[in-house]
Amino acid sequence: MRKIINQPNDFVDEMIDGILLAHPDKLKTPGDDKRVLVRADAPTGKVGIVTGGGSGHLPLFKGYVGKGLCSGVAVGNVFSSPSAQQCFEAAKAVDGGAGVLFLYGNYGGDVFNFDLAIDLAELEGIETRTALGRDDVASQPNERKLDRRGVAGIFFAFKGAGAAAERGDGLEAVAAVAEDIIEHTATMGIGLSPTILPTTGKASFDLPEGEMEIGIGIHGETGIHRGPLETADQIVERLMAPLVADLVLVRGDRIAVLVNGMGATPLEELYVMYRHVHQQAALIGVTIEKSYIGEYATSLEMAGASLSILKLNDERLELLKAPADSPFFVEV
Amino acid sequence: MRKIINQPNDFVDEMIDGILLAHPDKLKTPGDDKRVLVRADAPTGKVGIVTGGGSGHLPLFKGYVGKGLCSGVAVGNVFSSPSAQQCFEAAKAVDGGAGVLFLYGNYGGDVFNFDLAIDLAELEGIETRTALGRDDVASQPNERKLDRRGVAGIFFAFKGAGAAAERGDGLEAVAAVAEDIIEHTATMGIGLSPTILPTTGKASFDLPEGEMEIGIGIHGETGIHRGPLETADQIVERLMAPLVADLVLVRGDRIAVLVNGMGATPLEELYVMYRHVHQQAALIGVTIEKSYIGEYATSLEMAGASLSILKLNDERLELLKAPADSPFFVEV
Amino acid sequence: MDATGLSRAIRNTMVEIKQYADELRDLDTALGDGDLGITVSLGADAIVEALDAAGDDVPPEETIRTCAKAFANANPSTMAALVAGALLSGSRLWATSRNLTTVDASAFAKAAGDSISKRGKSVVGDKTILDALVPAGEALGTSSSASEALDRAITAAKRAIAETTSMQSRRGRASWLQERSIGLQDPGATAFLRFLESWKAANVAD
Amino acid sequence: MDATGLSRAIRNTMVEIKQYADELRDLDTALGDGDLGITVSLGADAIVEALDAAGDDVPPEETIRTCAKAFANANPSTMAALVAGALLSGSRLWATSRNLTTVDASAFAKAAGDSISKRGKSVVGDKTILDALVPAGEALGTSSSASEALDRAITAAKRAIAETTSMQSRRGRASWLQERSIGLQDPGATAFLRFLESWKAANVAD
Ligand SMILES: Nc1ncnc2c1ncn2[C@@H]1O[C@H](COP(=O)(O)OP(=O)(O)O)[C@@H](O)[C@H]1O
Ligand SMILES: Nc1ncnc2c1ncn2[C@@H]1O[C@H](COP(=O)(O)OP(=O)(O)O)[C@@H](O)[C@H]1O
Ligand SMILES: [Mg+2]
Ligand SMILES: [Mg+2]
Ligand SMILES: [Mg+2]
Ligand SMILES: [Mg+2]
Repeated sequence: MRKIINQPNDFVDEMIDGILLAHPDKLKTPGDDKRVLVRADAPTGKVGIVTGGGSGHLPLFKGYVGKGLCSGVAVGNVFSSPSAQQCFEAAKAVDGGAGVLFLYGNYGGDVFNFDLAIDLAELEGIETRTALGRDDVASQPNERKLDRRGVAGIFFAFKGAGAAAERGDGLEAVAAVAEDIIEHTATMGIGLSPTILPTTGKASFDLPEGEMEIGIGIHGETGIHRGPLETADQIVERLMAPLVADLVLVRGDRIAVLVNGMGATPLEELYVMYRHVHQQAALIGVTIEKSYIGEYATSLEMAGASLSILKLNDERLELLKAPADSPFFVEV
Repeated sequence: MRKIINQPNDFVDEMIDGILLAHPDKLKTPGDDKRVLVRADAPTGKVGIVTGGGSGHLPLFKGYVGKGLCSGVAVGNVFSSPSAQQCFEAAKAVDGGAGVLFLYGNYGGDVFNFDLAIDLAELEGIETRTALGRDDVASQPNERKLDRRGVAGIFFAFKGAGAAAERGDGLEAVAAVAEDIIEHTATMGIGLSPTILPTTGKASFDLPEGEMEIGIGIHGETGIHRGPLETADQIVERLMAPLVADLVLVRGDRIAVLVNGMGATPLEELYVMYRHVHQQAALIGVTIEKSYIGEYATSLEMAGASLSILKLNDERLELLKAPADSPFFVEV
Repeated sequence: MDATGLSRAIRNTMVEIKQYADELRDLDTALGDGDLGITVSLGADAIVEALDAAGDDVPPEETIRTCAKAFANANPSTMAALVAGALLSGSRLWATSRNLTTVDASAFAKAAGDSISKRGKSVVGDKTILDALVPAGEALGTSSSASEALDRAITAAKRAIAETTSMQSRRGRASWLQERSIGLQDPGATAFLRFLESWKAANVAD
Repeated sequence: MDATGLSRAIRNTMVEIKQYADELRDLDTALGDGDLGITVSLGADAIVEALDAAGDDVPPEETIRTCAKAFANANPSTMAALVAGALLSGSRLWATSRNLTTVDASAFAKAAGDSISKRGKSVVGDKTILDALVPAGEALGTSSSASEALDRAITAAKRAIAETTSMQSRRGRASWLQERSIGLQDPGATAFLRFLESWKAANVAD
């Protein structure tokens, strides 16, 4: 394994130690369990947003805890769910009486554990709502869109719901914003090299040079099929067409775009991709009002990229433009 | 090559197209040559700072053009210098009469081309100064420190000199700030996998699993020697000791730290490293006043990391804390 | 089997099952995210530790609850959550039992399967652990000899895995592979088979 | 050699030298950053294009300046900058020449070497292009037969490269490898040797 780590089993805890040591002004751990992180100023009295999921996706999920974003996070092992207790503790620490939105990706382990956390929260009188990121169009056809998995596009929901909470919206309204954004977000990705779990040391798949995995998730899963590696422009077209179809984008529509690197793919390549996204959008008469290009949801050292599109209206755009400030993501 | 690109020869220009399309509010190209980029609001009337060098290092160099940072950049091919003409054009576009500081890394090709640009600038009556990043302690012993190459640590000089220019310092003063920061910056890095030039398609070195290159540059060069891959803690100690010695850090000193990823190394691993940097600093009684962890100067898809330390005094710390805003780096 | 025997048998089984961690990792790598080997080996360690701490002669219901909690938290994941829920459901049936028969075991499996089905919104045929658990649980009740019942359960689980491998996964991470899941063996169902086999190997004298 | 012959000979040489791009890339990968192959092949193309555009019967001084500019901008780099400066220095000596001898060539090489030495703050023995250029330039002046002079220059460059390979690089990117540079062949010096060899191969009839 070409990794800079100590004992594989200590990887997650040592990473969290590093985060807490580096950003004590922005993040804190409310109890004894370092796997629960919240904003340093929690609870703020506003609606809390708790996310969570497996490790190995930085800046997802921990990186989106901050002003104008989420309020807390429950941290699992690499690609594994946090426990129900951890999800609950995060909720408890951020709740200032206005209730808590659980906002995370649609994965069995996470869903089962967050659902248990809802029961625990109820016992303590904490009101909760849940919104599930489920933006990966490759994972299920449109008819089964509620079963899709959540990938990088959840970033838009963090930004929008975070902004709604920050401006003082109530729990119902914040949850509705998250749902609305999720409903209008679609993502698809390709992989050029696998991921290696630190604890197992095994590559998640073998991919010969000159091939790519199409329709990958963010856990080193293979895609829905494999094909020859194409040019950047061909890849962009391949990723963009299903998103345009799924969101039913038509001339005159406005969108936000996220070109996300999976970990090992250089930022340069993401900009080469963005260039063609822009060209293709112009071609179909769709305006990009906001773009994010970089690493937003990774799979450790996987090479590849995903493209997410959020269909905008005035409300969504306004929320997206709101300032945000976490140790991993700043928007002014 | 596991790369998302079109024609290798178009790689740099298409990346720049992407950057210009994504950030028209922040960056512009002042003339016909897209390889010259400047702040959208240039010239500002303040001292201009022009950087430049080869491509393949994002966010270095283009990413550090913005408020509180550099004013312009001349962009070379991957790992190759920009031309003298491009360096000159960047200077001309950002000069508002207060003069221009050329601030870039100490590489032959860059030095020769920027030096020619000085002659061209003189002809147009533009006053210039030059400061060279030369922070890599592995590249030359302390006695020959003026011959060291520049790597990630130049980020500190961008931040400090950029802040000085922003607050209205004169050319001499801005150059002095850059020199002072460079003088007190030291970096060392390790590589876990090579780089592949898009135009040649060849890996920059072969490294068997379980080994690492120690003392690497940022162009896929091998290090000064090769050894077995160590644990994160051992690596941190190996990188940190020469920096502490070179900067003569003693109990009570204050430092800023940059843990930089070379491209493919996950952010998680950089935080595992930072954790031990913090522990080691505490051990020798040195206080970390400011830390930066992430990708600041990369070598395309190379895996590995570098550690930079800037020895602080009040002035350097104040400048480092000043706000900065580029499409690739925001500090509030 | 009495209360002390149950706790011992589980611990023996947990030691045994860890040898399959790499196999489960590899199956889950192909069809999921590769963490099932970790879930099973960390979970097995956690159960052994928890039961060691609990001591002998603990009522079966409590033993099972201890297992559920340990397994749920060792490496939280789909399997951890589903199995923990299933164990809790089953444990209720044993609230008054001190001496367990194959009929008790079969009833436990039925309750466990219902729990997984409910929580996972899944049914037999979705190509999950249920496909092995349900027929094996039924087989358990077809003989009063513990060892014969176990053999029949193992046979049933094996057959189910062989049959479902050619099917498309309809639940969990594997379902996202869609047609590509066809031909790949379900890791969760395999984990359950390995559990039965480990029980047999570790508790041969029973 | 007259002005038109010079321009043609250079173009022929540039077509020829591109075959060494991979070798130069590999040497520069080991001792530097691997871009020398690109510098030489893009530079060679740029020179051919520029000289084609300039047409025949251009004074030697101007031909060389055209080469310098084309090579400097094709892929700016250390080699590009040093060679361009060297060409400009040498070209001055030819301001009045229309018919070039081996003595002119030797004087050109001397001026070129001085330029590189000055700009690169380097001397013979630093294990750079200078180590091949300086002795080869001297050898050029030892025969009035162009082909014999060229052969002697090639021999001198080869010997210098063989001798310096075992030395430590003291300038440029290679110097940062410190002891590790020992045993590796200098790419810039090799590029100069390949230039001489390409000249010979491409202009055999001269
Ligand atoms: N909804 C479900 N219902 C029943 N079993 C399921 C369901 N989803 C997944 N499984 C089982 O869980 C196994 C994978 O477990 P695990 O690796 O823990 O999942 P994950 O890594 O997705 O959290 C699958 O092989 C399958 O047998
Ligand atoms: N200071 C110097 N003086 C003379 N020659 C030099 C100097 N620095 C480098 N060289 C020559 O340049 C060659 C490398 O050229 P090039 O690949 O263009 O460099 P870079 O990639 O560092 O810009 C070296 O092999 C050496 O011969
Ligand atoms: Mg990366
Ligand atoms: Mg170079
Ligand atoms: Mg799994
Ligand atoms: Mg080179």
